[in-house]
Amino acid sequence: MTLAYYPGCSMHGTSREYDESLRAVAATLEIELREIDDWSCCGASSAHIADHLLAVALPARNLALAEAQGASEVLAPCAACYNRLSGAAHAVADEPGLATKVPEVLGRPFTNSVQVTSIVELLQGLAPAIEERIGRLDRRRWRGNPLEQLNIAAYWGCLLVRPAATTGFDDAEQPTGMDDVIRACGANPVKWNMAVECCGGAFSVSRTSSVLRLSRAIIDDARASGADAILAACPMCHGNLDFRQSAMNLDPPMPVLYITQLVGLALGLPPERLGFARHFVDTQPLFTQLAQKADTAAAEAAEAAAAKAAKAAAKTAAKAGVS
Amino acid sequence: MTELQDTARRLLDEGEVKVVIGWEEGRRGVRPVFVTSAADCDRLVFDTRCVHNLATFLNPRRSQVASLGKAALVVKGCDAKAVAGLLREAQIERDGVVLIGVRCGGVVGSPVAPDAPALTAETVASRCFACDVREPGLVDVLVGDAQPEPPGSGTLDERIAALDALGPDERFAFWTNELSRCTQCYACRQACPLCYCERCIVEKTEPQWIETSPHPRGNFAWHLTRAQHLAGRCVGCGECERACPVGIPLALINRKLQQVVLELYDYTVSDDPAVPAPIGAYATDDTQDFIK
Amino acid sequence: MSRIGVFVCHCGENIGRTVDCAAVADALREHPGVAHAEDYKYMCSDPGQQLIKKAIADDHLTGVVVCACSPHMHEKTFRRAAEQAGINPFLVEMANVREHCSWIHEDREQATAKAIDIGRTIVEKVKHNKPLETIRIPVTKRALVIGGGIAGIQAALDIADGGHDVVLIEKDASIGGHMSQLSETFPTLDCSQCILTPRMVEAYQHPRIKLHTWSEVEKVDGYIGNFTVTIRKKARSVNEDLCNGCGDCQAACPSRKIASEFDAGLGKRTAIYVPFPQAVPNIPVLDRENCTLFKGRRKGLAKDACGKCKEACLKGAIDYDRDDAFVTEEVGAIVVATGFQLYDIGRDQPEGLKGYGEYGYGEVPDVIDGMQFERLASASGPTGGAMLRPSDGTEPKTVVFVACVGSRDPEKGISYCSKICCMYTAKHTMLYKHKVHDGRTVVFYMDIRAAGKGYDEFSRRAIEEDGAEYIRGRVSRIFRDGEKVKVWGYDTLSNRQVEVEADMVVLATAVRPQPGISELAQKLSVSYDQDGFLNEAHPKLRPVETNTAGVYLAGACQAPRDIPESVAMASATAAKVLGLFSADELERDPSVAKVNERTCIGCFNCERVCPYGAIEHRDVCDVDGHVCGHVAYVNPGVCQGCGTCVAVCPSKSVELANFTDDQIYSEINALAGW
Amino acid sequence: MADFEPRITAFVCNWCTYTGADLAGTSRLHMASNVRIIRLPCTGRIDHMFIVKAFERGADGVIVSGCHPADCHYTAGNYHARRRFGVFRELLSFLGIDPKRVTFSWVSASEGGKWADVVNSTVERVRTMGPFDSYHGLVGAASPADDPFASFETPAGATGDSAAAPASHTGGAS
Repeated sequence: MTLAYYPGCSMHGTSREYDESLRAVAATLEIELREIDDWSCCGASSAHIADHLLAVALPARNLALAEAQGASEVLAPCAACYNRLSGAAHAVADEPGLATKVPEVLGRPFTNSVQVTSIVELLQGLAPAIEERIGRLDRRRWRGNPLEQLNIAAYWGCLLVRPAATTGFDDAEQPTGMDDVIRACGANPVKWNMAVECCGGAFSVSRTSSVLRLSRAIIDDARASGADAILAACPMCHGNLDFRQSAMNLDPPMPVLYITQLVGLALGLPPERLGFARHFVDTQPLFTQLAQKADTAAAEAAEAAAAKAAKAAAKTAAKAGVS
Repeated sequence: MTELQDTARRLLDEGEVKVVIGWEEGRRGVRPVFVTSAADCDRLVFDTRCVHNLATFLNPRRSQVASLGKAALVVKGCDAKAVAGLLREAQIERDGVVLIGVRCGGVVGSPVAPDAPALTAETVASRCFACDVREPGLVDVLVGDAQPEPPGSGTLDERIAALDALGPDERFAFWTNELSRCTQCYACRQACPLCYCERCIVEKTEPQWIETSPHPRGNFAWHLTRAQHLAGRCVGCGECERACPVGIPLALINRKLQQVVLELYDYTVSDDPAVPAPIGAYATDDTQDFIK
Repeated sequence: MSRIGVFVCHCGENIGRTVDCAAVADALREHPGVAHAEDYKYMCSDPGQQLIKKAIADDHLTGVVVCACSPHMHEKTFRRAAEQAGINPFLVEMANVREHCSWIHEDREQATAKAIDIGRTIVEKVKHNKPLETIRIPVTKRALVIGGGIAGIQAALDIADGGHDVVLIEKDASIGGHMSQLSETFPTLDCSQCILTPRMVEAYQHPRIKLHTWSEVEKVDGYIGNFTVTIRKKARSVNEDLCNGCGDCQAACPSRKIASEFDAGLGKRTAIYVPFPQAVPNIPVLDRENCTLFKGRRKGLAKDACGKCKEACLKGAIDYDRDDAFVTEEVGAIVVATGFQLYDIGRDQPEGLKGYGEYGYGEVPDVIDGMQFERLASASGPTGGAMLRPSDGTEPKTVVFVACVGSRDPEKGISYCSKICCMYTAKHTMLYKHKVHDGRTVVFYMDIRAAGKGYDEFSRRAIEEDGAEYIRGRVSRIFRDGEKVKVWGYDTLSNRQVEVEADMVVLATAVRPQPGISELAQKLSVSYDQDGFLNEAHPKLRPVETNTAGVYLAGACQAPRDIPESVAMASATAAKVLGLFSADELERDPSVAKVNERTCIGCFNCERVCPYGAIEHRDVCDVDGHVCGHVAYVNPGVCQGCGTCVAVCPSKSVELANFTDDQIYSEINALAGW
Repeated sequence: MADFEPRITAFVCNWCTYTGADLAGTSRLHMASNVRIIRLPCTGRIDHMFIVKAFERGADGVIVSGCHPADCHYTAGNYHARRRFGVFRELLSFLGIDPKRVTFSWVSASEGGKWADVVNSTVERVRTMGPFDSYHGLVGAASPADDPFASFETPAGATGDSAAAPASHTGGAS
C-alpha cells in the first residue's frame, strides 16, 4: 500500500515523535508513505475564521499537489490537518461554484479525486495486520503481550470526528474507532466521559489558564475511569495534555501516548524508535509498571497451570491406586 | 459422451422418463433429437456445435412433445437458466422433467460444420463471452469433463459500446436499417425458450398495439416489445438471432438489456428459480435519476 | 354504432372566457359517432342536467361526454343524471376543459383547439365504454381490533356496544397497554389505573368481545367485509380454562430476578408471572426464555430442572408442553391500535437511527426514560410510589428532565415532534415536586408545545406553582461524576453554558411505532411512512381510514398521540366500522381487473405485482376433466383497480374495466389528428 | 423551427398527477397548451406500448407522471412502473430514440406548480429537439393521415377530423 503523506507543520516540529512513530509503524506494516512534494500550510486554526475561500484553497493546494503526484489517497495524521483537508474536499464537492473557482485560485488543475484519510481510519483498517503480527510476537515471548496490562483512555478531541458531515467515519459523539485500534494492540480501552471534549486546542499560548482547566478535567476523568495513560491522535491535544501537564502539579503524572506509538509498542518496536524521549511526561514508569504486571500475570498463570497439572496427576494416581 | 448416453439409457430403461431430448449428428451438423428407446441412446452427442436451446421444447403448449410423456432434457448453462425461467414463471414443474446437465466451455457461432471445431476467438459464439456458467445448476445429473473458460472474445460488448458511443440519430439510422429487413416472421419468438405465450401480443387485435405490417414502424414496435418483455428474463442463449432469416443482430438488444438490469437493479439472470426476476419486483430505493 | 351526446359547459365564464364553447360543440357535432352536441351556461345546474336527460331520451344516446370540469368534481353528478335518464352511469365521462384547459391558457384560439382535442379524446374513449354494474359484496359483521391498549379497548367497547361482535387481540399477557403503566395523567393528574381498570374489566366481561391475549396476527387474507385472520396464540404454558388466577405458581417460582417489562426494567418479576396485579385476564404466562425448566430443556437435560409451579398449581393448569396455537377468525373490518414504543437511545440502533450514547442511558443507572419515571412515581411501581433513584435507593434532590431526546433531530434519525413529551415532562416535574417538596427540577427544552384543552395552563402551573426551572436549550453530555450525574447543556436565552449536578436525569425519549409494525402493515397491505407510522388514507378528510378498505387506525400506531386523541380516534374507527356494518352488502367501484382465461398463459406476473394479493390460481381442465394448467383469476372483491397487472401481462390477457386497452388505444389514436 | 409546436401526450395517474394538474388549474397557473392528458388509475397501468403508440400517432414527446415513491394510492404501482420505465428508457435510447423525448416525473396532488414546470420544460425541450419526423416517417409519410397503414387502423373519426386539427405539423415527408 502506498499513501501520500501530508505531515503539516506539527509532524515536522512540535510532534516529531508522532512522525517518527508513524514512519516506524508504516515501515513495519509495509506501507509506503510518500510525503507530498512542496506541501504547504493547511490553514488549520486560523484561515477558516478569516476567509472561506482561503480556508478551502490552502488545503486544496496540497490535495492538488497530491493529485498531480499520482496519489489517490492522502494520509493526514494531524487531526487539524485532516479536518481541514477533508473539509476542503467536501466543500469543493458540495458547494456550487467552488469546483471551478478553486483551481482558478490555485492556478493549477484540481479534480478533487484524492481521498483524505485520518490516522484512525488507517490503523482501524490495519487492525488484522497488527493482530497477526502480535500473534507472531506472542509465540516468541514467555510472558505475553505487556500491553494486555494497559488500560488506556482513547481521547479523540474535537477535530477528528467533527463536523460529522465532512469527517463521517465514526460517530461524532461516541466514536469507537480508536477503541478498535487499542483492542487490536491487545490493550484495554476504558469507558470514560471526556473522549470528545475540548482540550483548549489552539489557545495553548493565548489563554493558557483555560487550557489548563479543560485539559486537567480530561486527565482527571481518565484517571477516575481507571486509565493508566491517555491515547491521542492530534499534536495539539498531545501538546496540551502532555506539555501543559507540568503546570497542573499532578502526582503521579499521566502519560499521554500517540496512537502510532501504541501501535509501535504492540508491533514490538523499541521505544527509542518511537520517540518517547521527546515527551514531557516520562513514560518509563508506565513501561516498568506494565512489565511488572506482565511478570506477575505470567507467574500467576504458570502457578495455576502447575496446580492444575498436579491435580490431574493426583487424580490419575488415585485412579491407578483403585484399580 | 458415453456418460451422457449411459445416463439417458438408464433413465429410459428404468422408465423414469419416456423421452430424452438432446442432440444427434445430422447431415448438416448436429440437430435436436427425441430419443424414446434405450437402444437409440448412442445417437446422443454433445460438442461445441450443440447451440440449440432445448428448453423451448418444454413449453407445455408444444403438445407433440408433451404427448411423448415425461422428458429428460440435456442442458448447457444457458439452457438451464431458461428452464429456471420456465419454473420461475410457473410454466413447468420441477419434478415434471429430468435435467441432464452437460459441462460446457462454450459453443460455436454457427453449428453447421461437419466436425466439432475447436473453439477459438473466431469460432466461438459471441454470447459465450458473457456466460458465467461452466457447470449448469438445477440439474439432476451432471456429465462431461470440466471445461475451460471459452476463448476470450468480447465482440458483443464491444459492438454495444460502439453503438452506445454514437449519437441517437446514428443509432436510430443503424436500427432502422437493420429492422427494415424484418418480415415479422416471428422466428425469433418461436426459437425463444421464454416466449411461450399461446396468444402473443402481436396477435392480439382490438386493439392491435403492434402493427403487423413489416414496415420499419411496425418492426420497431415489435422488437421494442419483444425486448421489453424479455428484459431481466433473457438468458442470452442467442437462439433468436440464430433463427432470424434476415440476420438482424437481436443479441445486441438482449445483451444490452442484460447490462441495463445489472447496472440498475444488480440483477443477473441465474439458474436459481427462487431468485425473482427484476421486473415484477422492486426496491423502494430503486434508482430514479431519470425521473424529474 | 355509437350515438354519443356531447355537452359543453361554459361554467359561467370559467370556461367560456377562454374557450369558444359553441365552437367546441360545433366541432364535436361533426365527429363520427356523435349524435348530439350542445353548449350551456351551467351543465351541473338542474336545467343543465335536464338537457342531458332529455337528449339521452330523444336521441337514444349510447354514451355521454360532458366537457366541463375535472371528473374529480362532477363525475358523480353527471353519472347519476344519466342513470336517472335510463343509461348505465359508466357510459358517462368528463372531458376536463376547465382545470386542464381554460384555467391554464390565455390564447382563446389555442384553448379552443385544445378543448376540442380533449373532447374528441374522451368521445373516442366513451365509444368503447361498457356498461358496468356496481360490485356488491357481503359483509361479515364482526370486527377485529389489534392491540389492547386504551385505543383498542375503546374501539372494541364502542363496536360491541353498537351491537356487533369484536375479536380483541393483545400481544402481551394483559390488556391495558402503556396507559396501565402510567402513574397519573396530564392535564388533570388523575390516576391512570383508576380510570383505565374499569374499562379493561368491562372489555373482558363484555358478552360481545372475545379476547385473545399473548397473541399476534399471523396472517390476513381477504378484503373489506370478508377478512380471514389467522391469530397466533403464543404458548402461554398455562391452561386459560383451568387457571383461577390464585397466584400460587408465581409464589413458587424460584427465578425471581427477571427484569419486569411492566416496570420498565426497574422492578423484578418471576419467570411465571402476571405482569401487574390488575392484569386482565388475571392469568399468568410462563416466560420460557428465563424459566429454569426451559433453560434446562434447551441445554438438552434429560430430566426437567424445575417444576415448582406445576407442583404448586392445585388446578393442574400448568402445561409445559403447549406450543403456539393458531385460530382463525372471520371478520369484516380491522382496527389497528398497536400503539407505540419509546425510543431506546442506547448505542446500538436500528438502521437510520443514531442513538444518544453521550447521554449515558443504559450505562448510568440514574439516567432513566419517561416510562421508567412513571413507574418510579406510580403507587404500584417498584418503589411503591416513593421517589427513590435506581442506583442507591436514595431520594434525588435535583432532577434534570431533558425534552426532545430523539425527537425533532433529523441528524440523529427522527425529524418529527413526539407531541406528548412537553406535557408529560411538565407532569413529571409536578409529580416529583409533590413528593419531594425541597427538591429541585430543571427542564431542558426546545419549545414548549402545549396546544390542547388545559394543556398550557398545566405546563404554566409546573413552572409557576411547582417551581420547575425551564432552560431553553439542548443538552450536550450526561455522565456520572461520583454520586452525581453531571449534565452539560446550553441556555440559548441567556447565551451561557450550563452545568447541573443532578441526582437523577429523566430523558423524554421519542415516541416510535411498535417494533414489527412494518411486518403487520405488510400483512394488512397498509402503507407506512419513513418513520414506520401507519399511513391514513387522507391526512385531513380520512384520518382514521387506510388505503386498504376495511382497515382503520386508532391511536399512536398512526402518529404520536396522547390519551384523549387515542380515545377519540378509537371512537371514530368504531363509527366507521358500525357504518360499514349497517348494510348487508358493500358497494364497490366496478373498475376492477378481469382475466381472459382463454389466452392467459399462467405466468403469474400479475400475481407478483398485485399490491392487494387479489390474484388467485385457477385450474384449467381438459375435456376429460383433468387439470392441465393454471390461469390467473382476479378476485373482484379484493382488486382495487390499479391496473399494474395489465401492464405486466405479456399477452394482454387481463383487462381493467373502464381503463381497457381498447379505451386507451382509442384515446391515443384520437390525438393523431392534432 | 420557431413556428414548430410540439405535440406532447401525457399519461398520468388519477390520484396524484391528474389531481396535481387540477390544482394547477385551480391555481390558474398558465402553461404551454401543447400537452394532452390521458388519465389512468396508476402509473402501474402504463404500458410501454402507450408510449410507442403515441409516437406512432404523431406525438413529438411523451410525459409519464404519477405519485411520488411511498405515495402511491395503490401502495406499489409506481414502484413497479419505475422499474419498467428504468429499463424501457435505456431500451429506447439504445434503439436511437432519444429518451429526452420522454419525461418521467413524480407530481403529487399538491404540486400544481411542479406540473406546470414539467409541462413547460418538456414542451421547451421537445421544441428545441424539433418534430419527431424520424419516427413518424418510418413508413415513409410524416403524417399518420397520409399513412396507408395508419388509416387502416385509425378510427375514421380521427382521420376525418384532421382538417380541423389546430396545430399544423411542420414535418416533411422523408
